[in-house]
Amino acid sequence: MNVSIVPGLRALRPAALVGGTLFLGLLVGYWANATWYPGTSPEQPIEFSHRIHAGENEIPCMYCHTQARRSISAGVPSVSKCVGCHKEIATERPQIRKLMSYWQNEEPIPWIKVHDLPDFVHFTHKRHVSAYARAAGIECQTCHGPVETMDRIRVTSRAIDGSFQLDTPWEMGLCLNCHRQHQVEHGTDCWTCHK
Amino acid sequence: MSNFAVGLFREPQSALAAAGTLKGAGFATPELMSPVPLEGVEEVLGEKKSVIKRFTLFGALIGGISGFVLAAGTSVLFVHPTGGRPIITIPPYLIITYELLILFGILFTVLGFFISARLPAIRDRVYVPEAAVDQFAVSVACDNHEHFKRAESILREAGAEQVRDMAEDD
Amino acid sequence: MPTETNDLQYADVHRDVIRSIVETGPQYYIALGTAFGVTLLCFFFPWSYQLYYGIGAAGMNHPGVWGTYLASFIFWIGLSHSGTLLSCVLHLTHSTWRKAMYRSAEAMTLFSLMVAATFVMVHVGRPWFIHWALPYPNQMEMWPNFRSPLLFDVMAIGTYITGSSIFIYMGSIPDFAAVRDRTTGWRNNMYALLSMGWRGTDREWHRLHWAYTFLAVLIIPLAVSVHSIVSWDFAMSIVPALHQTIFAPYFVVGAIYSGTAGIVTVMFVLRKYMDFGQYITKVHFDNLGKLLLVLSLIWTYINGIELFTGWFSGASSEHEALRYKLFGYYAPLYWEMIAFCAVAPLLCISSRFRTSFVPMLILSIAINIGMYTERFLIVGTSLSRQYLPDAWGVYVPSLVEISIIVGSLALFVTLFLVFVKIVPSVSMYEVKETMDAPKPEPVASPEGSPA
Amino acid sequence: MSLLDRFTDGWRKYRKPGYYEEFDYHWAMTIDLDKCTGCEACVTACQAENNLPIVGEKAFAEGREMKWIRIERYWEGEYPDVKLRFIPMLCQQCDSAPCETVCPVSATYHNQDGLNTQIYNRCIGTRSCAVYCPYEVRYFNWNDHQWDAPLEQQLNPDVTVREKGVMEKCTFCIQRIRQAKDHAKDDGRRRVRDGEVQPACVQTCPANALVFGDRKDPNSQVSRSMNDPRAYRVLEELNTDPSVVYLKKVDAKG
Amino acid sequence: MPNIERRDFLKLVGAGSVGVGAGFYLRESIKHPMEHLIPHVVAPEDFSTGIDTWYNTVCSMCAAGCGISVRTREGRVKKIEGNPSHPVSQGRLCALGQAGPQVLYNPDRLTGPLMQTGERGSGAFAQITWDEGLSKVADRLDLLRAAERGNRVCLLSQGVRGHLAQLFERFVDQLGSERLLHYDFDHPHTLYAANQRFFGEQRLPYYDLKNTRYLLSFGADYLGSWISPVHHSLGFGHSRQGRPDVRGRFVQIEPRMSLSGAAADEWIAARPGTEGLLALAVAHHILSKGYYQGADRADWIAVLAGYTTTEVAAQTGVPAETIVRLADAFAQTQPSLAIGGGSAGNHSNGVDTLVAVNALNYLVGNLGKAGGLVFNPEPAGPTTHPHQASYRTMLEFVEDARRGNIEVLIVNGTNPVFTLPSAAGFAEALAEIPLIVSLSSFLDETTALADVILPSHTYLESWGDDFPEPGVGFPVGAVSQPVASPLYDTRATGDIILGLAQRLDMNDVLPWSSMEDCIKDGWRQIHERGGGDVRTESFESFWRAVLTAGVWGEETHRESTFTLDKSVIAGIGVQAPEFSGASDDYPFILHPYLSTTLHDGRAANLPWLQELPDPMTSVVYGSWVEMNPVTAKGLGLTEGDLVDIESPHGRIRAPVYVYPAIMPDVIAMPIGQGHAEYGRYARNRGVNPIEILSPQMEPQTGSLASSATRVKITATGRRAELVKTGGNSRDLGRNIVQTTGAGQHSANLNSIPITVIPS
Repeated sequence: MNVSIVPGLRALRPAALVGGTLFLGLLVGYWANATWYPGTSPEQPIEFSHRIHAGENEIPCMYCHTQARRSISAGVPSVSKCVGCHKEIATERPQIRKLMSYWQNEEPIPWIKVHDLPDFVHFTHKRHVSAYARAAGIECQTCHGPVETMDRIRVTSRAIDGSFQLDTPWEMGLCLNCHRQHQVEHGTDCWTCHK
Repeated sequence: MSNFAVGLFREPQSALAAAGTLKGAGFATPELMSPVPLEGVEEVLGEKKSVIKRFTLFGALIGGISGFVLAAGTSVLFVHPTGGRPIITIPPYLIITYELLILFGILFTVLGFFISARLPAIRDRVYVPEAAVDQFAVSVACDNHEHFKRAESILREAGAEQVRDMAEDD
Repeated sequence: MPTETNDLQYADVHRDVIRSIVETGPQYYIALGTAFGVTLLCFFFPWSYQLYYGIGAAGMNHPGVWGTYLASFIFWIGLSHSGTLLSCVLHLTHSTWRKAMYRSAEAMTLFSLMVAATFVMVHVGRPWFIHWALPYPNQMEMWPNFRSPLLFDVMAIGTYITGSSIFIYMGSIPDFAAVRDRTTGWRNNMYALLSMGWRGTDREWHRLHWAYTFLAVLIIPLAVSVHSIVSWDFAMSIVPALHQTIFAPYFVVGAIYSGTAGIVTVMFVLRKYMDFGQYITKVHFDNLGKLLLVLSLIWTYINGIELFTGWFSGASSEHEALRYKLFGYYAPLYWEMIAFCAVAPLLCISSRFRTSFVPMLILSIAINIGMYTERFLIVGTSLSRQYLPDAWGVYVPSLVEISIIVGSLALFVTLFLVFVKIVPSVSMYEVKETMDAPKPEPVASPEGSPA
Repeated sequence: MSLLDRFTDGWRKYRKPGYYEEFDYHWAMTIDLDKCTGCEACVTACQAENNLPIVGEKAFAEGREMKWIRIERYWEGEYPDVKLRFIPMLCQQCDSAPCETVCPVSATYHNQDGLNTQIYNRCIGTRSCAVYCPYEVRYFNWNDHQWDAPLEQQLNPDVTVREKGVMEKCTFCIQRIRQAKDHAKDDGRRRVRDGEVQPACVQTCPANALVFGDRKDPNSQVSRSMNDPRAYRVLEELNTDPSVVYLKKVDAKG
Repeated sequence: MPNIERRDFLKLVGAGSVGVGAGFYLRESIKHPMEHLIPHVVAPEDFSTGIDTWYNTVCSMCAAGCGISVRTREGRVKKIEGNPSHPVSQGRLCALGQAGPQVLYNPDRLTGPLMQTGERGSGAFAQITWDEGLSKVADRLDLLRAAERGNRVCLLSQGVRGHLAQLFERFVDQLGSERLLHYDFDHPHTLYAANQRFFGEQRLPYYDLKNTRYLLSFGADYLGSWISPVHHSLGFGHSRQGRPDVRGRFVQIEPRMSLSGAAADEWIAARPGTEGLLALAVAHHILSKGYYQGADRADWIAVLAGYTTTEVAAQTGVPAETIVRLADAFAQTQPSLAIGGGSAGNHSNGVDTLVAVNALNYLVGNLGKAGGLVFNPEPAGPTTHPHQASYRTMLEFVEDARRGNIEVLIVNGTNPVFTLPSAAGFAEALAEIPLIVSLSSFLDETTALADVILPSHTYLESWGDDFPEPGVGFPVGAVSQPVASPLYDTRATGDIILGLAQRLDMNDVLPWSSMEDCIKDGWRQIHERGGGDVRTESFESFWRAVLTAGVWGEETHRESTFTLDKSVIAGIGVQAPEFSGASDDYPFILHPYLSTTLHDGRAANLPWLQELPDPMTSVVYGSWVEMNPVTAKGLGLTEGDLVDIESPHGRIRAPVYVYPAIMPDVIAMPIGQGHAEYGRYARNRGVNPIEILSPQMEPQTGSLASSATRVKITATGRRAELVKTGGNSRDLGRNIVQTTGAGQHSANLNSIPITVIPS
């Protein structure tokens, strides 16, 4: 009689196969969901295109998101702001008609939030779009990605090397990285962002 | 494929004696299989030296150093002052050092054991199940049938109850 | 050496031990089923509720933010101490009476450590983030705080669990091999893998001996450090009655003490229900009884020291903590502890007591109840009476906590019951070592035909 | 900077204590016990500012109240010669804080404002900091808290609502400190002016018993107040080096 | 895998699909939940997302009239702080005021007009529209007015000031009624009467605690609940440690230590109701030592002859030497100040007592000077003292109602069912009133008995104005503006009255379309009159400036020329207090006091305040009976023992709290709990001691002598653990609250100075 662990291993093979397939399936399922149903670019109530507004027409971001330079939140424009222009412009397009119907019913447009940070993160737009920040080369696109090329807004973050990563939400490491690079005062103090 | 002559003994002394005789007769160093560690093997088959202690020492060193580097290094990567103490505080880090020293010492000892005991056995090896119960086996490699006959006779003489001709795959 | 095993042969040991693994009666299944059921009902169910509701399901409050979970944690860690530690010490000192019992004692170590580790999960407020206490690279660039005594705990217990499971495994390899030869089917495969192809050659025995000895040498200081570190969780605070230098030896002694009592309990059960009467004998109980006596005396001494230093400090807070411990809300528990852990073990002076099985069992259980109380009191009384009298409070465990304590016991029993069916609970080869070598009379050849 | 550089640099810099000196601010508070009337306005102010939950009668009876600042009361003497002393107790923001060292995940540490932080989203709830704190000012979220609608509309958006299993404590209203620094930056100023930032309790104290400010600034009100001969710190013997300094009550009779 | 079998293949396929599904849902489950960004339709001008907006307005939680700044974010009230420019609060605020947001966002608010559909008190209400509600009331009022039975309408309000009070006056007057009653449990009738008698002043003077060096307080819990606690606290703090080398001394005389008693340097327990005697004994000593040398000295000596320190010592239980010491210190430390109120005024001799306290101020010359008692000038806006209803007035009202003389009762804010003793029979009298209308924002006990509920805005949603009473020595006015848009279908009280007025065609007298107009109109007059710190040409800019600042004030002080009439001196004298119930049957005197946290019960529906520990006992969420340790021991009671407290007029049950600082024959209970209605936080919690008070009155004012009830205590043998924070209330020599001697406080003490870390 001889002895070896090989027969024992061989006996394990069916179980390992099933387990392995299960695990592989798990990865595939996860990947499939992440790839095809990322949920990072929801369909908005009105098909507003940043590409047309910010890209082609070169409307500055803060024309609509007026709050950004003085408030913690950038804010979404009020319906009246949209109507201000679209009373005149492209009034016949179906999406604009949709807008006008909101306006006439005095209803707000239920935009779906795309860029979102957890509630325990206190990010202020004001600090990040101040003159000082702009001087350091921080644009809206730094965090929000190439918005001017997107028809529908998509979650975008950045890799450490600075390249855009589509459908990837922001993580703490990226904030930290930027704070370190720019040597932000107390930039790595937790209470700068969490309180 | 190599062949072995395996003799089974009731008494450890006989098995030891057989092994000694075999070795003296010019056979390759025989292997003893026993249900308990045998005393006196070394007198018969010569001193054994293992590398385990080196593994242990090496592991402990690695563990100790990496423990300290882990504790001290990570605390300067993201500085979190606590309790008015220095960021690199030696006394508490020595505890981490110590624990990792032990951990790595243990892990390397085990590694050393497996390597030096040639375990796990991936290849088929000659084995006598009785040797795990209450019999003592002496196995010796035999190049050919004559060799085997000689070994068998030596084993039988020493008091082997059975002598088996066994083979193991290479 | 064990006198009663003199008429036993190697093959008898082999037979008896393997029988304990492969022959499983309905009793066993009933016991296992009950233990597992109780675990589910009393441990996992209340814990799930607590995960859903929050730690508030337990009776903790301000200032009693630590409660029975932490007490249970220390208790189980303490219980773990005797197994591996004693085994190592006795191995190095070549005690032969160790050999019949060390396997199950080590198993006790391993499982009580596992239960203790579970209590860490039960204890923390957000166990789903417990991995943050481990050092691994992450995008947050956050590392654990290596200055924290709690992190010493994480490291020490991690090492200890690894070390003791390796130790028990290494010691079992020859026995796995022995079982492998006697089993078929999936068991055979399992033991083939577990034994890694062990054959019992002279080389293997030699290596095993050295590796095992090194492990023992490494594990002894580790075990001492583990409970010292657990004591530092308390002693490094500045809470009156916790901030004491005596705590490390106190905890270590207490741990070995409760662990030894635990071994007595386990030995009794093995002897009685696994038919190991021939292996676990009066000698063991006698020796363990002596050990218990010594430990109880040391323990009592340290307790006295603790009281003395508290009184001698002259600080109002220390005095109050002392007064509260002796005469306060939890005082009945304190005196119960003294009765069980300091007074009752004095019975071990009598050798007749030591060699009577049932009284020893009762004593061992009493000691462990007393030792649990000790752990509870360390947490309970000290936190109740801290520096600011206006912030004093009383902590009383809730039903969930009590249930989880009971459940943890059942969890331990479940793990142990599974263990005895997988690992030979008496080390065959070491028992054989203590016996005389086989005599030349011919015996019926063992089953299993030659290859 | 490479990893090795960071390490060697850190080794040189952080081998010794005392790096607190490099901090910009060192916020501190003085509490004049001679002025404190025990009215508990500070307690409510804190509750409103910091989203402290209403725990309910049952939880309160169990000893699970949430008050980042509380008034402790100590009676002295017997009737008729009896006195009641109040002392507001809040996180002392110790420079040598026992609570900080014990946190295994660095959820609490000393930040560059000289404050004892508590990062809720990092906390795993071992509660050891609460044990180590001799002032008993750390509070644990034993469960998730409810605000009966629409009471939740009052919640301060600048402060996280804590979830179950998380420790919390006084932050010296860090959100206000941050806001003040923000304003200082907007104005092109480097430093926050004395009195520009006040935690909610200090802001509301009707008797002006609480003073808050930067103790690095020797001219700040708080620095001057801390140098008052009546100044003392609670449990000084524990060497926790608190940033909250009490001014002794004047006992006119004795 | 070449030789895979069918079964194995199926297994693999199964495992794979389970894995894929599980992986898919794993990812799905950790996705961020969808949130919306809801923009405004039209961006509002006064606030921006993410930026705080602060509004200055007026606190209406108690009668002090503090100015407040309300922090709002995205249109929601976040926090209330004191308005730094308001002279009453000076940026500070008490716990009660801070709890304002919980009034606004209270989950138990009434959300729209209701009509009782079942029996009164059954709680069966149906929703109605404002039109229906207003019409129903207006129709009834119209009928009554037409039938010249306007006097059968009664408007019963909480104490309101400013133009709302004026509006009420005109409205009731137009109906042809004289029944405008302002009822508050805590209104200090006796104090007003005493000041009227002694100084001839309709208004309260300004008590300048800030600059005083010696304060003798007779029963006035000036830091807790008396008149203007925030302002007094400011003064207290300044007096104590605000001035170099001068530290004010505070002495409190009362049978049970109040918050002010704890803050005082000396707390002296005098038998309940004998505070006035003590004051006169002090006066006697001042005269006999010759500290007072005025022309009318002889008159004083004559009138005070019977109040020697030894005699009074026997009556009050305060040793004669203490009285002498107090008198010496009071006369010699200048400026000094004597104040009286609270329990001292709530006895059968209340007015006399407070007159005696005023006499002290007169005798040491504390009138009209800093650190003493300063007379307030005419307020800038309307006042309403004549309508303050005393207990006697309420009894008359009850009697009228019982006779069927009241046909419509409009209740605004006040809650007499709760704040009147059951002996008054108010709740029963309500049964005789055919129509009860409530304007309350909450379903309190009185509102629960109403037929029609027209819920008001809270003060944070409505327009109003206030002229603090007492003032701060100069005229102050403040406008209360809405800081949040109305949460529910409620209306401002003024708008409801105006709505009724419109339906009743009162446009000539009440010409305003809204309360905002009314206030603006009123303030136009203030603007036209000139003066004040805001001087602008146009009213609009004046109005804007006042709204921005939240306050308007005028730096004018009254000349202090005060001469005392001899007849007043002759009238000075304090009788022994009368208690209801025989001392044999009822051995204890019940000392009910306003809760520091819940006030008179109005704040019992605010969870913050329910959960705010009582400063003295740390008890929350309930009632308790305070008892001297000796008394408790004698009765065999410990903390938490439930006892029955029985007066000749009822019985309540509460747990004992052993209170070290209360006279042995006095038991004290906080007012505030014991609500039967008033929302989830207040309902069925504790007991209301007002309920068992005897209808004993102060004869001159007819106000309730609320501290003059005798009770007996019977143990029930049951226990109810008090919910409180405290562990041990003794510091066991741990030196937690450290003290230092008085004389040394500016000297170098034996303490290590804590210095700045060197930089």
